[in-house]
Amino acid sequence: MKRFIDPCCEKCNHSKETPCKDFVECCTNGPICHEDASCAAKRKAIIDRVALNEHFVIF
Amino acid sequence: MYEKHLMICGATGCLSSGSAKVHQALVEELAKHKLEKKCRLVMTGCPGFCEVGPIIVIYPDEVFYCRLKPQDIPELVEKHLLGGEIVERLLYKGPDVDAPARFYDTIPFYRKQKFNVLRNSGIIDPENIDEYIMRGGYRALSRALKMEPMEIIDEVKRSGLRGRGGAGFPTGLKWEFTYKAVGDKKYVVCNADEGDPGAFMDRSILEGDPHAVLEGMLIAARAIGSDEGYIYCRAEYPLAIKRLKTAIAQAEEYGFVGENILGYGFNFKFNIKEGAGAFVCGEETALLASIEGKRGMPRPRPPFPATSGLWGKPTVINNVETYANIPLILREGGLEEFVKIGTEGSKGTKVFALAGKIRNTGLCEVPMGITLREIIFDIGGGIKGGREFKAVQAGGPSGGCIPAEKLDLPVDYDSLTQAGAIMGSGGLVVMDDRTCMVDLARYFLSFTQKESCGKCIPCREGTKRMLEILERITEGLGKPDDLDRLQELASTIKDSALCGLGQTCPNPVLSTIRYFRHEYEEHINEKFCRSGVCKSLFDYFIDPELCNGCTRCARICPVGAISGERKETHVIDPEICTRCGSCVERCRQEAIKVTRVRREADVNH
Amino acid sequence: MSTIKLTIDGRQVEVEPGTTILEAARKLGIDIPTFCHDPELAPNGACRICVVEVEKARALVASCSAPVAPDMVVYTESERVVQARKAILRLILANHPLDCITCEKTGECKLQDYCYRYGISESDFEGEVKDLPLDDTNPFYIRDMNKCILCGRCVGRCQEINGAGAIDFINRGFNTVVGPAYGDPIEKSSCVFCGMCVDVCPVGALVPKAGIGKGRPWEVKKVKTICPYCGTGCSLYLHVKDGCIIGASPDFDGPANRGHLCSKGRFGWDFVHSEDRLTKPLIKKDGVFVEASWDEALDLVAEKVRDLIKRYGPDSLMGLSSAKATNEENYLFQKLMRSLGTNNVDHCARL
Amino acid sequence: MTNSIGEIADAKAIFIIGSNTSETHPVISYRVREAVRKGAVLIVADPRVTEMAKLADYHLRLRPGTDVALLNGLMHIIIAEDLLDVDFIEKRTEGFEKLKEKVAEYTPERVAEITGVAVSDLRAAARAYATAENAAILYTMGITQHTTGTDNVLSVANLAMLTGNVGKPSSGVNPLRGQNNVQGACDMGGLPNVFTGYQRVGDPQVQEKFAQAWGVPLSDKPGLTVTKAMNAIHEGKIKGMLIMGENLVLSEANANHAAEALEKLEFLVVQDIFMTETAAYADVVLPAAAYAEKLGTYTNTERRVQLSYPAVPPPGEARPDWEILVDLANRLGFNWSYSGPEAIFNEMASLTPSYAGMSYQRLAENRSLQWPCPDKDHPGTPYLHVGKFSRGLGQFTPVDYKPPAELPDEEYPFVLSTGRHLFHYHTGTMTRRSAPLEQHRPEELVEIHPEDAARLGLEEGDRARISSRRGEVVAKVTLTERVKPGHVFMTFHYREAAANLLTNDAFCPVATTPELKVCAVNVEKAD
Repeated sequence: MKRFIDPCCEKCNHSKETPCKDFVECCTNGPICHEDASCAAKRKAIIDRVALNEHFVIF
Repeated sequence: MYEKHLMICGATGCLSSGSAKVHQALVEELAKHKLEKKCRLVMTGCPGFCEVGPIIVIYPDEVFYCRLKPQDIPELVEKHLLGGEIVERLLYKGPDVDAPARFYDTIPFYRKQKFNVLRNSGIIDPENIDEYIMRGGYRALSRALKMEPMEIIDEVKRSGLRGRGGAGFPTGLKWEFTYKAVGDKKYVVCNADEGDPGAFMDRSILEGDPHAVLEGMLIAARAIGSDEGYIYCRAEYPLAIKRLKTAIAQAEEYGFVGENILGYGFNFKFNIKEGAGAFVCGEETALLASIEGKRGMPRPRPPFPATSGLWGKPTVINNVETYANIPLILREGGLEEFVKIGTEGSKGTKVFALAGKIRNTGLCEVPMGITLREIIFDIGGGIKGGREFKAVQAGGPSGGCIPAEKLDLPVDYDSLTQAGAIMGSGGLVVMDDRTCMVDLARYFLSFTQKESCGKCIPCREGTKRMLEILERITEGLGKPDDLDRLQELASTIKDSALCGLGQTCPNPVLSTIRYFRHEYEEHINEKFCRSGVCKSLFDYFIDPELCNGCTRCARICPVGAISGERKETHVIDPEICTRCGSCVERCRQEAIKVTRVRREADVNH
Repeated sequence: MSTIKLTIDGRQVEVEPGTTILEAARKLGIDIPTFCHDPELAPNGACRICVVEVEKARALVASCSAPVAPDMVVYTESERVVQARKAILRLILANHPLDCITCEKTGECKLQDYCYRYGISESDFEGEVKDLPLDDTNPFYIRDMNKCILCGRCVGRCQEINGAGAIDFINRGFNTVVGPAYGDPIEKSSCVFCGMCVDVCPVGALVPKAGIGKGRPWEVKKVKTICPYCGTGCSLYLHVKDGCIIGASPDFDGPANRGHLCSKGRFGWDFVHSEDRLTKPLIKKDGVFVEASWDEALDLVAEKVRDLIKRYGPDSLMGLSSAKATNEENYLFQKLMRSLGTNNVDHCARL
Repeated sequence: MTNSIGEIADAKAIFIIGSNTSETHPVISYRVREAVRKGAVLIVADPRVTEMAKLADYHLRLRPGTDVALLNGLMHIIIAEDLLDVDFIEKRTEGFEKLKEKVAEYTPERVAEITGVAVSDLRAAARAYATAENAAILYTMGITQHTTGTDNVLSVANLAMLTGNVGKPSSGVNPLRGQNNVQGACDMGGLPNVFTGYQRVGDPQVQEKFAQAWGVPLSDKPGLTVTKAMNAIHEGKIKGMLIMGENLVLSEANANHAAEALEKLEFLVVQDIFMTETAAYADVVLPAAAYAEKLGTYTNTERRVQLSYPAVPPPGEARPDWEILVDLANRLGFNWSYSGPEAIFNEMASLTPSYAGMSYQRLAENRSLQWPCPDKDHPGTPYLHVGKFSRGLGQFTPVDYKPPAELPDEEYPFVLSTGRHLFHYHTGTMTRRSAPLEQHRPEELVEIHPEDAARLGLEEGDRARISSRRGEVVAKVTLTERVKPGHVFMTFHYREAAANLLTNDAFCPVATTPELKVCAVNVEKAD
């Protein structure tokens, strides 16, 4: 299925076959498994875009 | 990126008031104006305010449009989406607001509510797991996966969470028993067999936020060491079942369900069992029997499911709302938040379904400890047609009615029980002065009698005899000792019936006798039903003082029992009148009153 | 595991963990009434007549299913208990035919016994009473569901012990009945007529056809016999009145069968009184049998046997012993053959 | 039975082979269900889909008469997968190596070929049986009524010993005996080669003991079995016959052959309660008392001796068989005097070690006793072979698969198996005179597969002519998938359609049990 949080880079290998313990955390505050400014930025961009107000999340 | 987000309620309530058509109209209208790219249309779960459905909330503006019809859509799109101005006439209006209200903070219905369990209903797309995650979903699970079973159970215990299905047994304790029970296999079962008439909180949660329930069950499974679960959902909830299936599929896709969940070596598998809608299957042992493919019949406890449940294995069984609370408690800092809400003995919130003679029918979630008055008058907007509040039936057929003088009763497990009702699954049926309490008791008893599994004698035979007595009373054939009979039977059933449903089914009778004894006595001794419900126990007559001879009543009367010239007082012939009550509804003067049946004796002298 | 001490009606008793209150009470010789309790089945808790009062318990407790707990204090005949039992009996009676005068069960009917014990002579509830058709379509027993109190023992025996699963509870509420699916007659169901349901029915709802009108329980002598059919060795009682067998019932302490039977043992005893029974010795004269005295017959046999031995030796004789006769008879038979000087003795062990 | 009926309920695995338990031993089938309810694995080997087969976890639907192959196959897998009880084999048995060699030839593939049972089922069943903590084998005539009957039984014993399932509760090798006192009749020496309690004819001490006790000289030459006797009559070696309550005309294989034999006899005496098909051939018929009319003991399939009391008096001049025998014996010049059954029992017990500790008083007090019960204080023996076998070490006996004596061909294309159904018993002398049973099942219903029926133009309830090389009968058919195509099943309850007119009297060389479970027949629509 289409997934909202796409792997930020090839370092991310979460899948149901190879699950990542931090997957949920990563969705909202990712990336967790590695330090990478651009990945973090990518994530932040999405979060900012979707978290519009406390009632509401946008996709 | 979208500019506007139209969240249209796609829950059963609004669908029945036509939200599907509205949705269709929107789709077409958006297409017409090439707005598909700009505006996102989502069918959400229930925002609760069914009374005024169909409902659309437009974000980010947070405007709440209600009572929509397809023909309103062009204007809505024209003005709001293109013109950027709010369509006043489609906003919420009512006696409880002076100006048209925009949203939660301004609509009284929402003001005193506290959204825990319904936090996502109407706000996210229940068929999109990402939206759940972005609202904090599955954080509790990934936290719980790092904890020891007993740590999880401890937090649930400390939260003070009690079962939302009826009896209010402490959930943490239940889990602990199951965790400590020995068994090569253990099950987690969700009771989604919502059977009380008028109750639909579980349906709304499943339709609006299915992942919350899944997450709750997963955490329970982790806590007790189970690898398989069943959701027993009544087949009458097709949408809920569809959304559950979607949710499970998506959760599997994300690795929240299945083998080696999130890499913690924890496996869990969901099964959905569709119930045939027998009321008794809401009783846990009957529900388990039904899952096992046997006839849904309760069995004696002990052994409790915690030690010997599904196929004799230790089993945790909670209802939908209970599980939906779990993620809130287990997420980071959730416990502290949770215990702030509610009373000493009843923590957290409770979802209620408002039904009956109340203005704002629908779903509301309130903090435990709030008074009935607040729920009925502030949230519920008081009684329809400004009539007089008489009583509220809490807890469905197992519950009891609570009269006006107890309106300031705080809503929590213990106070309700003391008042002769129960929290139950959260049905609140409000009654006004036109409700006959004897007839109400008769109604609930005919329900429990019909739905009795027929296994134990007190319930099968006892409710039948109670029902027969009540029927006699409402037909004017009551006898002086009937009340004692009813109370004796009731106490026998309470004391000796096999299952919880049986033991509680006399409650409606007992509570109505307790608070409205005079009405029973009036029925029995004076053969009079002042509420104008029991047809052979009253006459209608037209108050000359009030009648303005508008002839509306005469014209609506199906049997021509009403005579009278224009602008002159009208008269009802009780011999012809069938007490259908259509004239009462029709009369603008409220001139048509209920009176005692005039007997030969009265006529003679 | 250590034993559990509790108090029942003021008397101390010590029992194994997991014992039910009912069992503990019986250990003290206290008789708690039961309709649905069946030691062979999982507790069913349907009839509620066995409720007792347990200190600190909210409601009354069904003693047949409730396990004992340490220091439990139980009252089996407290006013509250008796009141509940009376109410339950009145409720049953309100929906049960009072034709005890002609009912086959009279005398061994638990409903009668308990109504007598608690002084319930009639029900004071008026209202609807079951009116269901009699099912007597099969040759073995009659089902009168108007008398059924839905204790469920028949259902348990049929499903759990026999496995035929011919009957279950159907419908709901007041209309609940026990029967085959779709309300078929039992003859059309998967019933194999083992009669175990009949043997545990506490009232007159299930009655064997054979004995109807033939005698009252107290007129009947029950004689223990061993079933004459297969090799299981089921112990069962034949019911005898005036030198005539009018019924059978299982021996619930039968070492081999624990009170279980099958259709043959339970219903197949009437051949004993068949008109075909041989009642006089018969000697074949020119191809036809003619009645003879025992002396004639046995002398003839003895003479023929001696003659054959004289002419052809003892091994010209063959003896067929019987897998139906008693040990004593089989012993004598081979003793006789061998005493005559031959080991030619056998029986149909291979068939 | 090596073990007791009650123990079956606690078995962890149960292997039923050649037993339609729920119809021929219903009460024992209740114990099987109880065990299954408690979680036991049930394996059923039967060509037909019996009720037990439906209940089974694994139904091994083998071709009739291929039991040895099946059992060898199971043992092959157990040895190959090292699931055997080495300790038991070393300490308690001998001849394992030979067995191992033999069963090595029976690879699952080959066995599947012979029996028609899928390899996967063979493996699953073997594992289930071998890995169970205690596993019981139940069998009846389904394996004994073959020309290879003894081989079948030996194989069953091999299987049990291989997995150490002997000499402990809820295990063992358990033949379910078919008649209420067939065990007793054997125990009492109603066999040509043994006295009571299986004391061998020809053993000097035994001969001496009985001669002494009975005060008569005794032959030390083993006698003839029924099956052999029938031939002996035809050969003119047997001239006279005494029959006590047996109906061999209907029960013997190839009944015509048996009937002719009786014709040939110079003198035939029959003691019975009815004028049976056999009694009709007699010169003298003596009216006997039925079970409900006499005092005595019966020994059931689990070696349990129980007292049975007289409920009603015998009709007319009918007398209990023991009285008749005593009377006859005295007329033959022996002076027997017994005060009653109890006196007879005491004499028997005094001569029979396995019954020595029993008396009417004890039987009444204990309700029953299971032999061996060697002395007055012995509680009886619920299960045998604890610690050692009667012969010392348990003997593994390798056996080879041999096909049945008569197989289907052009002329007789069907395999016929005979047996019982639930509502009648044996030759029906009793049950067919029981009103309810007869009313419920008044006639034979030959089981035939719908496909075969369709080919032959037979519909439910049609009358068919079943014929074999030995005879023919006409009976109604019932169309059912209980039997496989090519297989038909009949009971031998109905004299008007006597299955034994068809069956083959070829018999097992050792036990001389006739092959009632396999013979070739033809089926055609009648009239």
